[in-house]
Amino acid sequence: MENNTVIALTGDNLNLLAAAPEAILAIGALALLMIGVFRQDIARAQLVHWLTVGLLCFAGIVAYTGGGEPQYAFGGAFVSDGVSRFAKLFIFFGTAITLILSRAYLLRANLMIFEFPVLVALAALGMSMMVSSADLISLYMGLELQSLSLYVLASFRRDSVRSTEAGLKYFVLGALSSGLLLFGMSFVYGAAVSTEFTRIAEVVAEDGRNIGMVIGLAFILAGLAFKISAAPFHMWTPDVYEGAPTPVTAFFATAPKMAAAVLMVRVLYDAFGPSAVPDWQMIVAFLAAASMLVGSIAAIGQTDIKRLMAYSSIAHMGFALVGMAAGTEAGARSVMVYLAVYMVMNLGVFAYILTMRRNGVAMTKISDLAGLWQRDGFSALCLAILMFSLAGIPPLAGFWAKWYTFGAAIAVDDGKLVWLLVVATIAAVISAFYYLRLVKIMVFDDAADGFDGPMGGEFRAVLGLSAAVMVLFVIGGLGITEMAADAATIYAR
Amino acid sequence: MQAIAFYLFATVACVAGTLVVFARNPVHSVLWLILAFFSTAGLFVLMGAEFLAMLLMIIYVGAVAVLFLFVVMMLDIDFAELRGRVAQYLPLGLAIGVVLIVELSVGFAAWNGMEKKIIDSGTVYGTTNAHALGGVVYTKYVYAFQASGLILLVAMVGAIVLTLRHREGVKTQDVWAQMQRDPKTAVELKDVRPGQSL
Amino acid sequence: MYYSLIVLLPLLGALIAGFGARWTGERMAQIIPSAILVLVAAMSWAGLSGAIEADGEFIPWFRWMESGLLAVDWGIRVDTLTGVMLIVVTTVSAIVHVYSMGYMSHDPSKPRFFAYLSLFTFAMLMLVTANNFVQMFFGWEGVGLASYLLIGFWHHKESANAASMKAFIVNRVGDFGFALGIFGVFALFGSLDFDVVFEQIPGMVGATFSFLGYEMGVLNTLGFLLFIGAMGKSAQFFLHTWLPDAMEGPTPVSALIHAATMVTAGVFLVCRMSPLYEYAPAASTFITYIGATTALFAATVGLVQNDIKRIVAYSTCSQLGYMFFAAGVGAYEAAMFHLFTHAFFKALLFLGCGSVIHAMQDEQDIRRMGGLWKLIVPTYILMIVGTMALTGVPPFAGFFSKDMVIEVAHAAHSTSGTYAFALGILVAAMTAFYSWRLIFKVFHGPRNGDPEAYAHIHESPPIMLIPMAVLFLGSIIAGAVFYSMFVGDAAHDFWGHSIHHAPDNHVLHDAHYSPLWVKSMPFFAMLSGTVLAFYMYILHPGVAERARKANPGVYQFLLNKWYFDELYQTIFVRPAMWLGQFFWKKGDGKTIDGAIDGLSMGLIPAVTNLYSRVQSGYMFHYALAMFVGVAALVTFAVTGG
Amino acid sequence: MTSDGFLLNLILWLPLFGGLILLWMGDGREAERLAARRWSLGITVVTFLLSVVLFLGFEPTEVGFQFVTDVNWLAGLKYKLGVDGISILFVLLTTGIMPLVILASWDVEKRVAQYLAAFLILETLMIGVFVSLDLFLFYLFFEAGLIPMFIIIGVWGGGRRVYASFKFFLYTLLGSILMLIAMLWMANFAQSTDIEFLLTHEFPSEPFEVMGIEIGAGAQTLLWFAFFASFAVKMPMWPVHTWLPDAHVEAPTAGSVVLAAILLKLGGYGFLRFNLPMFPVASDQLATFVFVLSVIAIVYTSLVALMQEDMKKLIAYSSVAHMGFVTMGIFAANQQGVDGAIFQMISHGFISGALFLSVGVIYDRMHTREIAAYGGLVTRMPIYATIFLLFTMANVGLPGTSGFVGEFLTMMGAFKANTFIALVAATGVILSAGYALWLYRRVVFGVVTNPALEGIQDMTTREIVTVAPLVAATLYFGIDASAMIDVFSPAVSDLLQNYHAAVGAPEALLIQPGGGEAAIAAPASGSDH
Amino acid sequence: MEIGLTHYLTVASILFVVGIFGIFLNRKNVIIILMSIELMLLAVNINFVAFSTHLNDLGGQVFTMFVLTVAAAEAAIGLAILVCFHRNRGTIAVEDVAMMKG
Repeated sequence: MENNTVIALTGDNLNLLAAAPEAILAIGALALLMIGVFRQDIARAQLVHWLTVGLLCFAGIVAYTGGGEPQYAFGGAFVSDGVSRFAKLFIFFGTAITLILSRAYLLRANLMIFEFPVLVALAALGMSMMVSSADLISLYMGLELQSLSLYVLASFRRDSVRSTEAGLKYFVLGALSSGLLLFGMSFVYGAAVSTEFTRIAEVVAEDGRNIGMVIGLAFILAGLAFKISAAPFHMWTPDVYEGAPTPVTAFFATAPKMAAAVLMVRVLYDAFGPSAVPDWQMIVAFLAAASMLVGSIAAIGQTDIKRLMAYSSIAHMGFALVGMAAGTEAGARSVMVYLAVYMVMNLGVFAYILTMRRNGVAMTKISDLAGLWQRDGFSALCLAILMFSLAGIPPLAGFWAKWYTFGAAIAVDDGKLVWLLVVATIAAVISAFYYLRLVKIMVFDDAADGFDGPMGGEFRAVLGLSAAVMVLFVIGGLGITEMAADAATIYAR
Repeated sequence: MQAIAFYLFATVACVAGTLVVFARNPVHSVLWLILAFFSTAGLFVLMGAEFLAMLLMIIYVGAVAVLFLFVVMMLDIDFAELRGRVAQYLPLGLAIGVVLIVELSVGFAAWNGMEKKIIDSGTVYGTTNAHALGGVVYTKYVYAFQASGLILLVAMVGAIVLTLRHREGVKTQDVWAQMQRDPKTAVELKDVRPGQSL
Repeated sequence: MYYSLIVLLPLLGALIAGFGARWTGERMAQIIPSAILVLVAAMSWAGLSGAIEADGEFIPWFRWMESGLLAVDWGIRVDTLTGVMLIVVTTVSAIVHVYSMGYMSHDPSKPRFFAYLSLFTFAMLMLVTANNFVQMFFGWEGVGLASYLLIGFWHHKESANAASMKAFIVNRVGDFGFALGIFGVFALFGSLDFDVVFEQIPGMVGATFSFLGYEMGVLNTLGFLLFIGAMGKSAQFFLHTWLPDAMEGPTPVSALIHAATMVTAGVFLVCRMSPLYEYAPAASTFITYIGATTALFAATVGLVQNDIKRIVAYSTCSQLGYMFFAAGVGAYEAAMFHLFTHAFFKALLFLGCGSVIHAMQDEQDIRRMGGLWKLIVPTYILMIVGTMALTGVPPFAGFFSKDMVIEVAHAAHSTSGTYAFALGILVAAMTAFYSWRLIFKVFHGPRNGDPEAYAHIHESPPIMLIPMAVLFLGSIIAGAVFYSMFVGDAAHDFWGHSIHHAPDNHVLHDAHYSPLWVKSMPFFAMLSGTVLAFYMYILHPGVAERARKANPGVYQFLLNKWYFDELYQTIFVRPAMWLGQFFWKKGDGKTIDGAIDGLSMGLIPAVTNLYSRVQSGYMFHYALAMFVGVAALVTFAVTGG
Repeated sequence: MTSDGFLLNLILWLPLFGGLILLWMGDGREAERLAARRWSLGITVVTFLLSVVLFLGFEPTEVGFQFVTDVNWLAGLKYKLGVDGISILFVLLTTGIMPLVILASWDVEKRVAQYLAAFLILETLMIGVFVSLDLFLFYLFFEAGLIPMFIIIGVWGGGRRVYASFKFFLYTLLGSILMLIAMLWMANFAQSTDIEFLLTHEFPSEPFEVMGIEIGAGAQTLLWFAFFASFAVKMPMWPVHTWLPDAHVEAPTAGSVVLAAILLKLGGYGFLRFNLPMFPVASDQLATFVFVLSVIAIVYTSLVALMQEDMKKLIAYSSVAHMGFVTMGIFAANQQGVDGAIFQMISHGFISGALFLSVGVIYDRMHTREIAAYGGLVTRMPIYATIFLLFTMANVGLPGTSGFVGEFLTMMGAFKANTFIALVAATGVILSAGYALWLYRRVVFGVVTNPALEGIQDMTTREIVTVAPLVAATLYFGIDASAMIDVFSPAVSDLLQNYHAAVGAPEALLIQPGGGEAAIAAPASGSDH
Repeated sequence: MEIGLTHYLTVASILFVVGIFGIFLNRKNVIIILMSIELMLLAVNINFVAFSTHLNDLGGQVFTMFVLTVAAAEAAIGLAILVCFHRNRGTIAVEDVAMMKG
């Protein structure tokens, strides 16, 4: 009964330093809450807003400056390794960028209150806890911290029916998925007699196929699939993306996806270890295939760009899962690269969506983009690059992301996943269709009325930078691929 | 004896749970939910987790269920208006549900070899259940414990953000402003001439 | 160098006329090519003895293409066969050039015309001097191009355009066979040079190859394929339909290309391939039958035609048949001899026709002529001489060559030879009949044409008559003078190695010892045809009309050229069009694009719509989907995974 | 990187650089537009001159790749460039055609800077395909080329440009993404993406069954089909050719020229670079399959071409037919066949490019491509009629033009490999004469019936200068074909040597010795190597 | 008859499935959905506790404790969102929560 002995958390196994980014973020968030709560006006809220951005960047830098071997903290409930550092870097900076992009929207919508950045920061904290979890309990707590913040953020525009409906749907289905996840965890716990990942992996390796464990795994996968919106657990995504305030949608489409995907890697690769790969490989492949097809096909009929991006993200998660299904080091790396590229692409696209206003009213119809090329060549060029990248056309980053996932899947023994790649191929072509349609509307069609005013510098910068990343990715993958490769070495077998 | 208690609690829990879902009146649903909580607490006690049983009563019955009741009352819904028709895909749902339960019971086979290990006493290695839990919650699980604090914070902030309304025109006390008052700003001396208003 | 100049100078002339007219002026653009051709013709005559001496010498220019074993060089081969063809081609070409200066004097695009003529001459010379199959094919297609351009020279005439296209495409059908023959030659012998190929032929006797399960003799197959090319170019039966239509071109063109030179390229090919055909008996037999049949067919059609040029064209077609069956029975010399003499008198006839047409202001229908002889006496005389040469009146050129051809057919002592002999006699009579019919209807009898036209009739200028005089001379003496060299005692030395005979081929020799009845038959046939024509068109002009009325079926059949055009229209052209339309609309449009569009614009949107109904917005649907998903995942996990 | 390698890199990237600069240049004022045109013309001409310098330094007799650049690149891939006898001519073709394309676009007014930039970028991508010696580098260039072409058709195209551009893009994308999967498999199997290495690598060819279907050459067959799917669409082969007529019809003149002259060649080049040498066993087994598709393409599309009423569509269909000869020649897998296929590709580059330029000339004047709207042009535009005639005849394959040599050699090769196929293919010679002359007759000959044609002007000096190099090339290589064949012949014979070593059997014998056995065995074997 | 682990797990499974049924069969009232979620979590808790005591490992009970905490927080937020929605829409019928679809 070693598990139950009371252990004193001393310096060695407490190892607070490893969790420095989380600590910084948690304390910082509380402090910001204090700053905000005593004076509730717009100026103070903006201050909190910018401080949060700074805090996230600081946490991101701290997260990445750690390094070397995996470090465990809190008696093994928390781990800081290459994978978590990689994910945190993108989560924190991605979150910071969405915060920057949301400023103008919040001011306009009269939503500039200090709770917003604090909730975003807490969500980011939850995500970082997710990706650093080494224990089912910490996993669950991180997930819930993130989810609860996101539920609130989704309905943040509390006077809007759509926003609250989005929040409600997200909440109900999210809670259902947590239930599934927990139910699965209880089975896994029952089978492994522990919630620690390392122990679970040992048990799996020793006992071989345990039916209770496998059922638990299936439930856990269902819960996680919801978080990354993989079909058939994806149905909340379009509604929530459409209904949530646009900056929140931008946030949803970026950092949480990275967190959930990396969390999935953690669970599948860390907690269950290599010997469980045959147990989940086909399940993940099925999720991947379903997501790619559903995301691609359903997107074709969309007229709302936020909804379109929702389906696009479903399809993209499918592609990421293709790499995940490999269950190898290359698979883990490909998921990280894919999510990183995906985040950058989506930040760029949403940066532009956030500026789509006509006479002060936000425009989210695809047809509003008509003839953008004639009105704003720069934005049109950047968006077109992003669309081609989303479609996975070489030499843009979106292609390389797919290249890594496909490459990981093809290397699976006996070509077990080749069928999945064929499905992926078909889905890629179908999805290319609607990205092309966007390009067509922007570039080929006659100009519609222009959008309001000059585009804010931050939007222009994010849009331009993300397009630049797409193009320049060919130059050594901009270091992203190297980082992911280093991170994935922990799965080398 | 234990078996009787188990079947009693189990049956009540399941029936109450079903009625939560199918009761026509939401208030009744909440009450059935409370009953389900009670029976589950009984099951917890049967298993020897008396601290959790207590917790369930205090938090769930005392706080959560009451919150539900409060909201049900507050929203003041005209229950007659709520449409209630049985979903046409009930058979499908039932079929899948049955399949799922059967599969789960297949999964139970994993623990068949470990039958009869349930501990009778409420103690884990000689101490009370509450004590034992206290021993690990603040040490081994301090990380999750801290996280749960943050989660509650988020719940609080979230609930406030979503529901608190600063109503225009309502006079509230501004402590800071009050403390800043001094005669110079508080009192304005006006020279009022006769026959003139201010 | 000497022979290379003969070949290349006409190209220079073509370039000057075609692209230099802007600088040289229109007048010089006619004179320069003509002068070049006259020079070249003179060189050809002078070069004949050298050619006989060279006997197969190859003068290389440069490498054309090389791919693996396949190596093709530009260059010219000089031997007797080449020498003879050089003379024929350059002489007739020179005459036609000069003649055209007069004939085309009213045409606005004279430089273009001369460019085409010279270009044709160049291509024809390349053909006859080729030392390998590919260069021969170059010339082969080159003359086809020139012929296409010249037939369609008056491109404002729809009929001319149609005729030029038809000529090119029907020729392409022949080229299709020729090209396959070339491929076969290479696949078999690993080379395309004549010498290398010819050397290996005796070793290949009896070799077979399997094609779609049939065992076929390779040499016969090759001979057959190459002959298809010859059939196309020489307008033999089945592939003859283009030649009459080709008369849409200016008359000098008909004389040069469609009488004297290009159409004889097929005969030249068969003679050049004599080492092959000597060992391909089946192919040779086939040639004999086709040649004889063509001779008969064209003659029958010629009997009833009314277009002056078409009559001559059918006569050309018929005479080509003679040449082919002569070559088919193994008497290549006789074929070449007839080719040689035919060039003179047929060119003369065409140019004479041109002169008539010129005089009649472009009238071509003999029913609207008559009684012309007094008005254009020189032309009349030229035409009479040409006709006598054609029909084989001794001692005109045709007499020698045609009799020789008929005799060799008899001397072959084979079924095909006998068939050819019999038909040859019959055709000789018909030839006489229709040739004289033409003369009688045009120059004698009542004046049937437009009086207006008669009022303006004038004899052609000297620039047209003088060239015709040269041909006139040739038509009279060519047979007698060259008899000995071509087919007589001197033949063996004359031809050298350019014509090959198998050891058992004595047909030419035997022909000289034909029985008297054989030798005299053609003469009597000619005589009977002539007399009949005289009877029907001079003595009793109504007889022809009555004969026509009595046999309307036969008349229509002949007038419509055995309905070949209609037949081809029905079995080739229309089905091709229909298939094209079908493939386009039904194949590409409905099936391929239909499938793709149906998939992309039908199926996928349908699935999308279906999906958007699933995405109903109701939470319970979403939850149900998740529930189903979870059940699926768990089932997956439990059952296998 | 040697200095030679530097030159190749310069040729590759210079157009892209020029294109990017062009994107920054405005095109609002006439002077700016002129500057943009001059700049792009300058860039393409310089690129061409550089590639001529490259060509002069190229040693055709040496087998293997020259001017090699080999640098490690991301994800274990290599940035490896180089040319061999086969690819250098395609590079020359590309750089040579581009200045003409720019000249042909001289009158474009609509957003001219972006238009020209798209072409310059496209040039880099096309050259890249030919010089890449890394699987994925190749794929990168191969796919990326879709983007500029998509935009060129979609923005500057005709009435149904959106349909055409989408069809073009999705068709080719679907084809090529299967190839990507195959490439990934190959890279994983061989643990290398170096084409030079893979050319000598043997991929497994043991047969196995998939769902009860016997796969003749095992993995090779599957890989072969994956590559085939991509290149067959690009070629395009029947029945995946229907994007081409639409794309051609809607593309602007310059786009059509690039499409016909260069982009179609990517498919043939791919067959030569991948299918034939890397999967010889599969190629050998599937040669008949390709032959059948090829002759269907030749006959079918020729017949369809016969019925076209739109000039560009007609030429597009004729391109499909001509590409049928190419595939037939390549998979004949003998010296004549492959030599002929390469020759045919290059020469088709000249001829079809020139034909589209010719259509462009009258389209610019009349703004219609309807054949029926024309007729009698010869009286108004004699120079045009002459040039158009030359290319019509070259298209028909008249000896003396380059069009002949390619057709002749491919059919020769096919004849040795499969007599019946060559027989059917040869009917294409008749049909091509049919549709080409029919087009020429309706457009150029006859009398002017359309009053709009009365005042039509003959070709301008710029237009003549644009086609003049193509005239020269068509005639020159028609007469001196060796000048071209000698460049790639050694590379081809090396390729075939490896091929036959892998397949294990020499070329099929045409002749079954019947009577004189020994005498015919020697010449009949026709082993060219 | 001895009451074993399986009995508890069965009870938990039934409650869990009932909870899920509550979510997708219910069209009346969102609050009932929230209560169904509580039922599901309850089922999970039974599982954890059963395993914990059965296997003599405290981890499960600790987990249950956190689940209870989180469930309370979830309930709070869920109800808050529901209240907001009711303010905007005036109804909490599940069928009315479907403005966005497709």
